[in-house]
Amino acid sequence: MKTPFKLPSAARVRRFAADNVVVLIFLSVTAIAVPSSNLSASYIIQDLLTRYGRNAFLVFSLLLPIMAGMGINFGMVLGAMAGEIGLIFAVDQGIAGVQGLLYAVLVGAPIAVLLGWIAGQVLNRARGREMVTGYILGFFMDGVYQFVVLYLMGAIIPITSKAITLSRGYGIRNTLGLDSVRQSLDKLLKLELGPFDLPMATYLVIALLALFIVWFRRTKLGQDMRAIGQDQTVSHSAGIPVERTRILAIVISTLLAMVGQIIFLQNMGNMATYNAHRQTGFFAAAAILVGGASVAKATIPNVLVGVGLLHLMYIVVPPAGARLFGSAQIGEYFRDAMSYAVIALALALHAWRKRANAESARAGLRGAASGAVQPAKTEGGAE
Amino acid sequence: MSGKEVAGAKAPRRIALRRVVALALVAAVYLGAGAWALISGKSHTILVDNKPVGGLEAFRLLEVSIGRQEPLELGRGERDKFAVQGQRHRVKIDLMNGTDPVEATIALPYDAKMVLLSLPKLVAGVEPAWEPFETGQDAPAPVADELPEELFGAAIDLAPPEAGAD
Amino acid sequence: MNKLKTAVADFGWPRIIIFFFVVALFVAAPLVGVRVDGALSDVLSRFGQNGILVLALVPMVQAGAGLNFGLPVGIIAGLLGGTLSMQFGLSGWAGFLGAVGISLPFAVLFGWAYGLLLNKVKGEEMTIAMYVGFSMVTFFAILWLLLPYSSPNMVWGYSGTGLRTTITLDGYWTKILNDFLAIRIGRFFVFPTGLLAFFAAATGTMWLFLRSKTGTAMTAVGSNPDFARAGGVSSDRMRLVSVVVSTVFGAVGILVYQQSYGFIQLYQAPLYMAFPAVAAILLGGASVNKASMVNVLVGTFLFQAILTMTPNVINSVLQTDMSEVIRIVISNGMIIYALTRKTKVSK
Amino acid sequence: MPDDTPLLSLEGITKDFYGTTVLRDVTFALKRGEILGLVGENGAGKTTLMRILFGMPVIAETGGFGGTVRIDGQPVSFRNPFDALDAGIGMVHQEFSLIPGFTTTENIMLNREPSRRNVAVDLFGPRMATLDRPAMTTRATKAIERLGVELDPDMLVSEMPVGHKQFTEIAREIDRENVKLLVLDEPTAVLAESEAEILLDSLRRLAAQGISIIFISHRLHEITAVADRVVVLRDGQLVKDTSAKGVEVREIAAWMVGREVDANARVRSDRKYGGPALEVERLWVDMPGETVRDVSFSVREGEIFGIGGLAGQGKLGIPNGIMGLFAAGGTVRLHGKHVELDAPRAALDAGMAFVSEDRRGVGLLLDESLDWNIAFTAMQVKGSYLKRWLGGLFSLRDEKAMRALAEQYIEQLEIKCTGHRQKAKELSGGNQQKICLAKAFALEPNLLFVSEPTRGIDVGAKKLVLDKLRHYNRDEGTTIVMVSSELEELRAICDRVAIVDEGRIAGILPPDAPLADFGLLMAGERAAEASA
Repeated sequence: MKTPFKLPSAARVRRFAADNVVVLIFLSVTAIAVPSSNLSASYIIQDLLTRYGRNAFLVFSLLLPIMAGMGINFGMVLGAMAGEIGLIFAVDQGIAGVQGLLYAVLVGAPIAVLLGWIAGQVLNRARGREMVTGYILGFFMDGVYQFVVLYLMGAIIPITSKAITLSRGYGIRNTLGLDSVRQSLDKLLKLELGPFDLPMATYLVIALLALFIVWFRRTKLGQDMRAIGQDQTVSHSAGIPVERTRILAIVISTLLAMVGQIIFLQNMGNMATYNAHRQTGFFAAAAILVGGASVAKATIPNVLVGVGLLHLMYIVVPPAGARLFGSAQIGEYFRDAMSYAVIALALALHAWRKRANAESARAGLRGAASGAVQPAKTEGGAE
Repeated sequence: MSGKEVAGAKAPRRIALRRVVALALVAAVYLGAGAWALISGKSHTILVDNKPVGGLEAFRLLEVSIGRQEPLELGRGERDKFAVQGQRHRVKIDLMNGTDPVEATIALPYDAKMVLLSLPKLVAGVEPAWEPFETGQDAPAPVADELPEELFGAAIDLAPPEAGAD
Repeated sequence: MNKLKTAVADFGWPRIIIFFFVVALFVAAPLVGVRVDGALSDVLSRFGQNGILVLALVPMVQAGAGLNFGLPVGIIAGLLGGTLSMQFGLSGWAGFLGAVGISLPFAVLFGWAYGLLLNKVKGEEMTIAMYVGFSMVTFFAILWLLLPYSSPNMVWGYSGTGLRTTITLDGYWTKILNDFLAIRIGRFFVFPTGLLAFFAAATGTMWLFLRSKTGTAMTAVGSNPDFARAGGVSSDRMRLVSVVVSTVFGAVGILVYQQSYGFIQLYQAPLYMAFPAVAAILLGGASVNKASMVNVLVGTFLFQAILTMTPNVINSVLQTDMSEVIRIVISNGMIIYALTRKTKVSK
Repeated sequence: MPDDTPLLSLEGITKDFYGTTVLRDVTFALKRGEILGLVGENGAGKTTLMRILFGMPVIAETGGFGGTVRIDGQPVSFRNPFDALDAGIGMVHQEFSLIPGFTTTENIMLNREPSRRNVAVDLFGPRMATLDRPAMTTRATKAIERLGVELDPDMLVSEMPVGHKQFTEIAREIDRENVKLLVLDEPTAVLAESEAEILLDSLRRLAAQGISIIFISHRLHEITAVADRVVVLRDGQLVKDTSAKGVEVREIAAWMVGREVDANARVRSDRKYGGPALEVERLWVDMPGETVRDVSFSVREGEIFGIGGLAGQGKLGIPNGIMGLFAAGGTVRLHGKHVELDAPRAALDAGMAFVSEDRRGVGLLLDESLDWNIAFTAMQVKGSYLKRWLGGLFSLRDEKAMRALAEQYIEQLEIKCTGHRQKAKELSGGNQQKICLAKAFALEPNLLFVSEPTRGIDVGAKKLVLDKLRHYNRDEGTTIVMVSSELEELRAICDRVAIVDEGRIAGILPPDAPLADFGLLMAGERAAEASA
């Protein structure tokens, strides 16, 4: 794609800054916090490497719904829940290692497809406010999840292991130890590079996902999603099944979130049965927005940059807060506040920019333009 | 509409057949992977036991390993455990007395969570050398805070404090 | 018959089901040994306790700015008022009214800034409002630690700085409204006269405001912004006013809530406070762009009745505490229902 | 290939919407490679005819149509536009239906992308095929070449000049292998003259390749330049079907607007006007679909000034711009006083009122009661219908006064309703229009803009509304500027009629000027030619 308009360099810098203001704010905060945190470079890098493996997959699951014009899929927590149910079964059945993860994915997949389909249907009825609806849908399904896991499991859904069941005889305990699958993917192909441990198998899975996304964009379905993302009416009149395609985008996103949550939890090594998914959507959304994505456009580099930046901040801000204010708590509040504010800011900037663009697009129609209907360059172009 | 371009509409029956085959393949892979994960991922705990049993003497000192795991050293009357996945395992016992290590394969039933493997029996070739092991103890009772936190936290509940006293 | 059908469709099945659910709870209560009068007393005091927070949602809905998920912005202003009033050593009525008085300028200021932001982002207000609320709450969590509060009743005992997570209002203005002219009937039933009177006054104020010239213009903006514009009304200004009013009511609302609860809760506590309020007003029959005083009263009552009754009744029936699940499903289900309903913009 | 069967023939097409006949017995045929110029005023039935041809669902939903459509001699009935596309009929709309972030190629091939199958296709269906980008480019380039224009296949639509968008859209239609008939609805409306020329050339090329074309345009000189045959519709009937050879623009214009009876136009000798009430200079208005480019005129005190013209030419933009509802520029003076633009409140404060053409969108609060609708603007602008309390400290709606006002107008304008508490959305179109009038009258304006006052209302209400306007002008002396698509209506009550074309005033005529002159002005011919 080429840029037909050559902007003067000052304007270009300003435009770059305006497009990336979120990234720039985040960078500058982090840049201040890194030295004050007093953490060693190798500690930070190791922690970042681990967090990449843990989180990147989840963030990738946001790409397709953005492409399909549905904004940030806060409903991805539904996928996270499906992954957790898969893990509960893997632990209950005593399936360990990578096989345990595979088993969790296989169990989680049909659940994720079902939940994704439901979410897609709901979001299709809430056009124009998909994000807030997806968010509330996450809350709603949290209740359903709790009902299933806390009341049905062990009562109606057979659970064999007493170790994970509450003493009353049904319901899963608040904390689920994942010792049997703990970091089994990370350890599968561990590469020691100087002082750093690289979980190559996890990276490989993430790389495969990135390849999948690249490939997917080139498919007919991917093209249709891009089209719908830009103009639903035109796509519809061209015969693209709009609603179905939107549902598919959400189903795929939910599936990916399911796998992402399993990867996340195997790295953590234990699971807060009823809380693990509550912040998933928030972290993923913050990461992709910090990476410079908007609600309407997101790329693979956005994901990679965003995960790095967000987690860099999460690593360095609490110790920086402790050193500067004498309280690590302040740092923790600060990084949460930053992440919330970044989401609000990115959404607001996008809405604001959309309006500005719509106005500048009509600029040519304004003013008592003398002469023919269109600016002169039009005529040259057609010859 | 888009289907036509792809299928070329030349041989719809062959296409349909291909789809059926492909879907069957997916189903097979799904089930196969599930079965593989279930079987080969199933975890068992093998207690290796160096105690005298049924007239067989315990060994003074030995080194035992299962599969490719790090060997464990057991003195007389000692017991340790291996966590393994899958049902067939190669056990290698080095009696540390200059003789060649003893190797044997054991096959466990799928649903045996924990088995007690008697090493004297294994070396003596008594079949089966293992027996199921029941711990007898139940899961620890959950403490109060094992119930989930409330989603809206303080926001909703909170009956006026003294109302709860009624 | 047909009229009944459309009325039912207008009101929505979910609401009717929930309504009958509440009725069933009250009917079932005596059967399972729960005292109805005690329960009713609870419901009434929670009704007054939460009502103003629900009322705070009305102006923004009427002005077409959607459900105010950013209610925590107002709540923060209220918390500032409450804590400052305590810090100044005010107690009793002076303390409560002082808290209200101090919180108002903050509420106006915050609401104004928040409204300016919302005016820039027409269309996705609700998502943004939610995150503005979240970030406000967490930023203030930092300030609660850093601001130079010193009253020993409020700060952490061991360090002497930083506000506690929960501050008791005992000795300040605990239940000052609840107990004002409260009428006790029998052992279990208390009518919180002062609390309900205050709520009624707030509702009346809102009602009058909506009947003023500005309120009328605001309603028109929400009903049809183009009509309002053609009538010489600036929709941006009206939306701004609605956000400010909503924020002010949010600030007063949290103070009323706290005096009844007996504690000031800081830090993360206000994070999700908008959601039950939103669920309540929707339960009362409001939609994303239309809300009335009746919606507030009915909704708050029904919602609080569910919250009070389910733990007691359901626990007795099922021998297990499902109330948390029920309220998550009902409140969020109600919000989803409202968001996915074809907004009846008659055009 | 000598084939006498016409490609398309329409036989006795009749259509009515809820009892109003919009097409009556329309019959014509179109040969292969022929260009047919379809001409008619707004509401003449062009759009409905094309909807029938394309099997738009709205036709079936409103009771279908009478008559037969034949393609290649075979009767066809399309259930939806996709059937029509499959049968080889392409349509190029007035509004662009392009995806802005896609390239020329991607848009031309939209949803018809050539693709390569792969394993995923077998697993998850044809949409998993990958796009064959080189093939897409080749096919798009071929389609562009057939048009005989130069388009960059890799340029994004959002960065294209308007003309390129139009060509992209046409290229998309002719890319279909089986395309036989192309319908172009006002394709030149957004183009500069030089671009329009290129477009006409392209059409000739396509016709030479055997594609038949139905060309709809209000620019009559384009019709005479490119069409082989001209079909003129008026009031749902076919009034002329003739070879375009030797036909003059003036003739077509006369066919287009000519009515059998011409009784309505009246010459008024008893009219007295004061000085200039409204002076407009070099006004531009950015109203989507009704852009005003450069308009100057002046209205005299006590006059009824008409503004006419075809839809989309900008006549509606004039009142909307002056009243501040859309971004506008230029100079507007009311009684010599400058009126601020882009500020609805300033226009209202100056004493102007506006009855919008967008009754349901702008004119009414559909979900509110009639008294609200009528009193709202007066309340906001003049502070009437408010009751003051505590010495004016605050004021509340005076529901009693509002009710009295509503009841007064309900009676005066014969509004049929159950009472002042009824919701505006429950009224019929004619009664809604009366509410809008009442709202404007309640402001007691000294200048009233009325935009499309009779659109979509029944005959009885039409007459009442027009009479009320005339009486209001006569009794109150209020100057009225009336914008309407109905030429007859303008000629019936206005003192002067300006015709707007392409965002400019083409000319101002007395109401009793020959009809053909009005037609010529609408067709984009300059005033000089018209009055000749």
